[in-house]
Amino acid sequence: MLGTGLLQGLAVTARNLLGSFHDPKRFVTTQYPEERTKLPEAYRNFPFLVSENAVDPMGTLRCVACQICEKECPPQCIYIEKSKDKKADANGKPQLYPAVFDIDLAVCMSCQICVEVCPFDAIKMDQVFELATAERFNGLVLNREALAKPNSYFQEIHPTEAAEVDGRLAADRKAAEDKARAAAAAKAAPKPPSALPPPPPAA
Amino acid sequence: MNAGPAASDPILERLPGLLRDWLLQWLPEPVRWLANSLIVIGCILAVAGLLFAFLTLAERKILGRIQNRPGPNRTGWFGLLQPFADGIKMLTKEDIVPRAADPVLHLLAPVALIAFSVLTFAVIPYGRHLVPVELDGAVLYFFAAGAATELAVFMAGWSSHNKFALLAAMRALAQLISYELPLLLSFVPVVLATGTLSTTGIVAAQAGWRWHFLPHWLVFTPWGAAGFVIFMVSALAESNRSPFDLPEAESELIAGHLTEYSGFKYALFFMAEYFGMCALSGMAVTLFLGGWQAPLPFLEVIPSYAWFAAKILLLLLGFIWIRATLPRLRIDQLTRLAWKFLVPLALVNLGTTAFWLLTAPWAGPLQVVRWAVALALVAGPFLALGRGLSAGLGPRTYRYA
Amino acid sequence: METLEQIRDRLLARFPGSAVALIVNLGPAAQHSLLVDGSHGRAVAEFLRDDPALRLEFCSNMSGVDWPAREVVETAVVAAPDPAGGPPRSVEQKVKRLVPGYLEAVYHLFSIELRHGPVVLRLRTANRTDQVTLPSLTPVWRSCEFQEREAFDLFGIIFEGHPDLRRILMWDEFKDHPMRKDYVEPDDYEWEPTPHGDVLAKARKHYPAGAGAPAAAQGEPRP
Amino acid sequence: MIGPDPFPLSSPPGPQVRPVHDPFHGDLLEVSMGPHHPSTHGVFRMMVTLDGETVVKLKPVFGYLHRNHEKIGENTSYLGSMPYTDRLDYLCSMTNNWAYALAVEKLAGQAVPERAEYLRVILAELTRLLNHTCLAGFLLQDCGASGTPLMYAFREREKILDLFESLSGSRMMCNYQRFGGCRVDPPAGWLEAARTVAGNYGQFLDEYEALLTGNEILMARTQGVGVLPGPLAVSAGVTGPMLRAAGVAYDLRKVDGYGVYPRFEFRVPLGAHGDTYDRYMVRVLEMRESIGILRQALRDIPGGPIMDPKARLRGFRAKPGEVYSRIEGPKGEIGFYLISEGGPNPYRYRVRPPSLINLTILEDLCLGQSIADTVVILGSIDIVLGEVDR
Repeated sequence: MLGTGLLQGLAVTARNLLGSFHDPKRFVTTQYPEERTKLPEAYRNFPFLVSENAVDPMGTLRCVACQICEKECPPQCIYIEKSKDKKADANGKPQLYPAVFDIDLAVCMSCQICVEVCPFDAIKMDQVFELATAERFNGLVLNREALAKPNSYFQEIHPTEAAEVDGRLAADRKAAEDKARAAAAAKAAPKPPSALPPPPPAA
Repeated sequence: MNAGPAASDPILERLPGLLRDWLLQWLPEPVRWLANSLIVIGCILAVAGLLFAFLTLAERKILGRIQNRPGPNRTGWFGLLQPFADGIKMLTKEDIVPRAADPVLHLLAPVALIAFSVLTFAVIPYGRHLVPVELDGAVLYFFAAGAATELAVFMAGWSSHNKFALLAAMRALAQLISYELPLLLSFVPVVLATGTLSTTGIVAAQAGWRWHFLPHWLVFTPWGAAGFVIFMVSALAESNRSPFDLPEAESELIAGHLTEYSGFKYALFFMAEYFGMCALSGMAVTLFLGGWQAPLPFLEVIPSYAWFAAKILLLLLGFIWIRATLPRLRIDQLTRLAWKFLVPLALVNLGTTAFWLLTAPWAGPLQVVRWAVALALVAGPFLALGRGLSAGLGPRTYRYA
Repeated sequence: METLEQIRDRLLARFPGSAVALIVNLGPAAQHSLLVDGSHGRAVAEFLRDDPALRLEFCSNMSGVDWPAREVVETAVVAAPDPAGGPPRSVEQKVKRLVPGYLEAVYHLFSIELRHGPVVLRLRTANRTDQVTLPSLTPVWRSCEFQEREAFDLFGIIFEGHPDLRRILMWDEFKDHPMRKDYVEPDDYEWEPTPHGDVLAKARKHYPAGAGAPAAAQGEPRP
Repeated sequence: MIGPDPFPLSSPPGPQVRPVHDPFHGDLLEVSMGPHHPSTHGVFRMMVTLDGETVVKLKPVFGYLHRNHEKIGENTSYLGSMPYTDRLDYLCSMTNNWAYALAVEKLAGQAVPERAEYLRVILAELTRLLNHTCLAGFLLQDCGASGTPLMYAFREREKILDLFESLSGSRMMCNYQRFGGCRVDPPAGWLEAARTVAGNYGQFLDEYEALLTGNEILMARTQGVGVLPGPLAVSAGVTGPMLRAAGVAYDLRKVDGYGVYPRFEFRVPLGAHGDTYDRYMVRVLEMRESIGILRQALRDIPGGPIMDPKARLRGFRAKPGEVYSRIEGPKGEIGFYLISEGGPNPYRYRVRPPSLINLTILEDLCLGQSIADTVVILGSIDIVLGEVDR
């Protein structure tokens, strides 16, 4: 029992003891409620429904109640009831909307598969993690109103992802408008002789 | 009572004595002695209690800092109220006494443990004239009181009528007894050298400085250093501290002999452990580090009890530092270390001291020979026994496929 | 490593009485397997382990598989008599055949010494109800001890010769075998009503609407 | 009187087993360590029969965390099972994901782009660092060092978990691999951060070895304790660092050469005595090798897509057939045995759990050792109950 190994160990702990006073690398605790660590942008917790603007969240929900996420969700924590009537969505096409959209936060494991499989980018992952509530159902089963958050909030928490999604949606919208305008132009100009090729669609 | 402080001592040195005299002046002569004892007892309990409280906090803060975290800092400013919070928690916790337990013995065990460990504070010289009890056989009294704590540990194990507590109490007893021997053997050389068993005598023998900077503390002699190391290792084991904290941290089996204790009795056990640690550190300072002697002549201005406090806090810091670093020894390794390593070394140390004292009158160059032989007598058995103990253990080299 | 066919032929030569068949794996992974009859299971296993050319001394994985009885539609070529007395014409007919169910133990064997890949060994029980015993290969490869206990626990395959055959994951008083395809989960577990799905439907059975459904008080779980 | 033996011995009991009640030597003591025990790494229980201090019989009992992961796998789509694989060995979610993704890719014959292969190797080696650091911390915690090595280990682990969080969104439940590649491209600066973490991980290891490897008490507590002979390890299907500590050179990264591992040169450390100290040291040396692999992989990672364009996410159906694929996880060989009947759900979904199979020899290692050693031996086997119980 020659003790040299023990002394080496004591030297390491001594260095850490002294280091913790001046070397930030050796003093890693952040006092949580007062100081908060900066969450990385990709951080995900529970999903939320994206609405186009904050003014009328229920009116401009992107979700069209196609129930793909309900089927694909591994723990089956999403519950959707389609609406009977239809309303115009951002592209103006009449679409269904979810009359009821529940997510049971106690069952959801925030695996973001619903975000991956949603073809309409209607559901995205949130970054809120202080969700302690007293009741099991009123607090943890979030309904449509509690889930909906505006697109501006989405751009704030996931900037790069939001930019990419908005770019894609804008492109789709432009393509839809061009097609609609081309269809309208083609419908409006069938009378002139067909020899003349239809005028090119407006830029 | 001890001799009054000399008039020439600086004012701070005489302060405690003056305070006491001022307090006692109104009382008639026969009652004065009783009041004096009560004051001394009150001071000891107050200082020991506060030291225990802030020692637990210091332990958690230093342990935290070593582990790169702040330690308790939520209660009060920098966590200073934490010990009082723990105290209140311990007081308010329900005190469960198992039905099968022997109630009287169950209650008496922590009380006995506290009593014996506080007894040991009576003979430690805290300052130049601050010795609670001036005894000729002070060191003997100290270790006799210290050894009685083993009875209390077994009382705790036996009275809780729990098979595992009894088993763990016997293991704790084995550890305490097997480390009693090196503890006692390591202070015999000090008595040999100073020729007295009284603590004030030992501290007085360590006064003065050689060549104006090296104090006459016994730790600066080869046999003194070896004795000090053996004393500290045994003190670690006696107070169930880190590498030897087998009994109460017996996480492998059950929570040791403290299984059936809760609430304030459980806190008493920990208070007793910290008292034991402080008492043993105090005795180590007295025996080897020159008690309340100042390390350098011009530092005499700082009062003696401050020096004693500084040294004892340094040793307690060492206890905490070791607790933060070293893993635990198994029960058989622990007892083998005591019997096969510390006891033989302590016996050899006796021989070295005898050689050291006999060759004291050697002059000039012979002193170098004297030092060399003494060092050889200390290092030789250490290496031989050390190699024997750790036979087959050692760092290894690894091949790669 | 020699091909599976060569291994099969050597096995047949070595154990004349045994029935060793080659099961073709249709998937791209192409890990074909050897089906061995129960009675010769242990002898074949020891041979595979000790044969100097194979040295399969590492049984990496042992899995139980449940194959319930199922209907297989086969197109059988049947000679249909020609009504005009001509030569009989062969006509495909869809024949529904009921394949009897069985429990299967699949062993994936590797060789550490010779570094060669999985030899898949399959043992099948006679049926899924009473004859569900298979020879335990724990004496051959110690690694099958816990995995065979798991197959016994979750599938109900009884391995004779296993040193310590007890349930490993479920509690000892548990009756059924949960991994079987026809396992019906017990109804009595304290249900946690997610807002929808079969859990709720099952709960509806227990707590007819309005008759003191426990969760009905708070958030009304929708039908 | 202790009733009939509820736990018959699987292997012949140690030499000094004697009748339970012996007037001269006293009774055998039946102790149940767990499931709520400070040093059993989760809900794991050991029924230990003690003759005084030495262990005479030891029966592991588990199943407390059993949620029938394989039945869930058969009732969920291929993609739906991916987040559940994070919960298998919850310390190493990235390697679990990779093992499952590799199995499904072999089942369906799916190709994986270069960049995704490199990313997978980087994440697997980061997971190996993370897991071995945790093990060293837990092992020392079992030996009694009051939390200091564990805190240093967790301080380093946090750096790797931050990398995982900024990449996949969650620290431990990453759900990052898909069939045919990875889910999302590393954000800007992530590869740079990974290089710095891998770069100064070596200093942490030096400090850690200074604290522990030469420590005489640790050597006394672990050398010669729980010796696992090579042939028993092979026969008992022990894999991973435990097998290599017993001296058997079998590392799937070299043997199977899956992913792009053949492009990196690294060495496989081997133990000589097969005891607890060797298991600890082999893992520390493996961490140093992983740092080497990380440096090479982070240097040569190419650009390009991280997901094979033909890969299907939702209605993924594998052609009928079966596959058993395995990778070298930090705890050993983690394998997936999938049988597909062509449907959206696998017909049979079987996980080969290295922790469970490494536990087969727990009793052999602990017979004859003292009770304090069983805790250290269990610590060196490195089990995670999520994977043992599934």
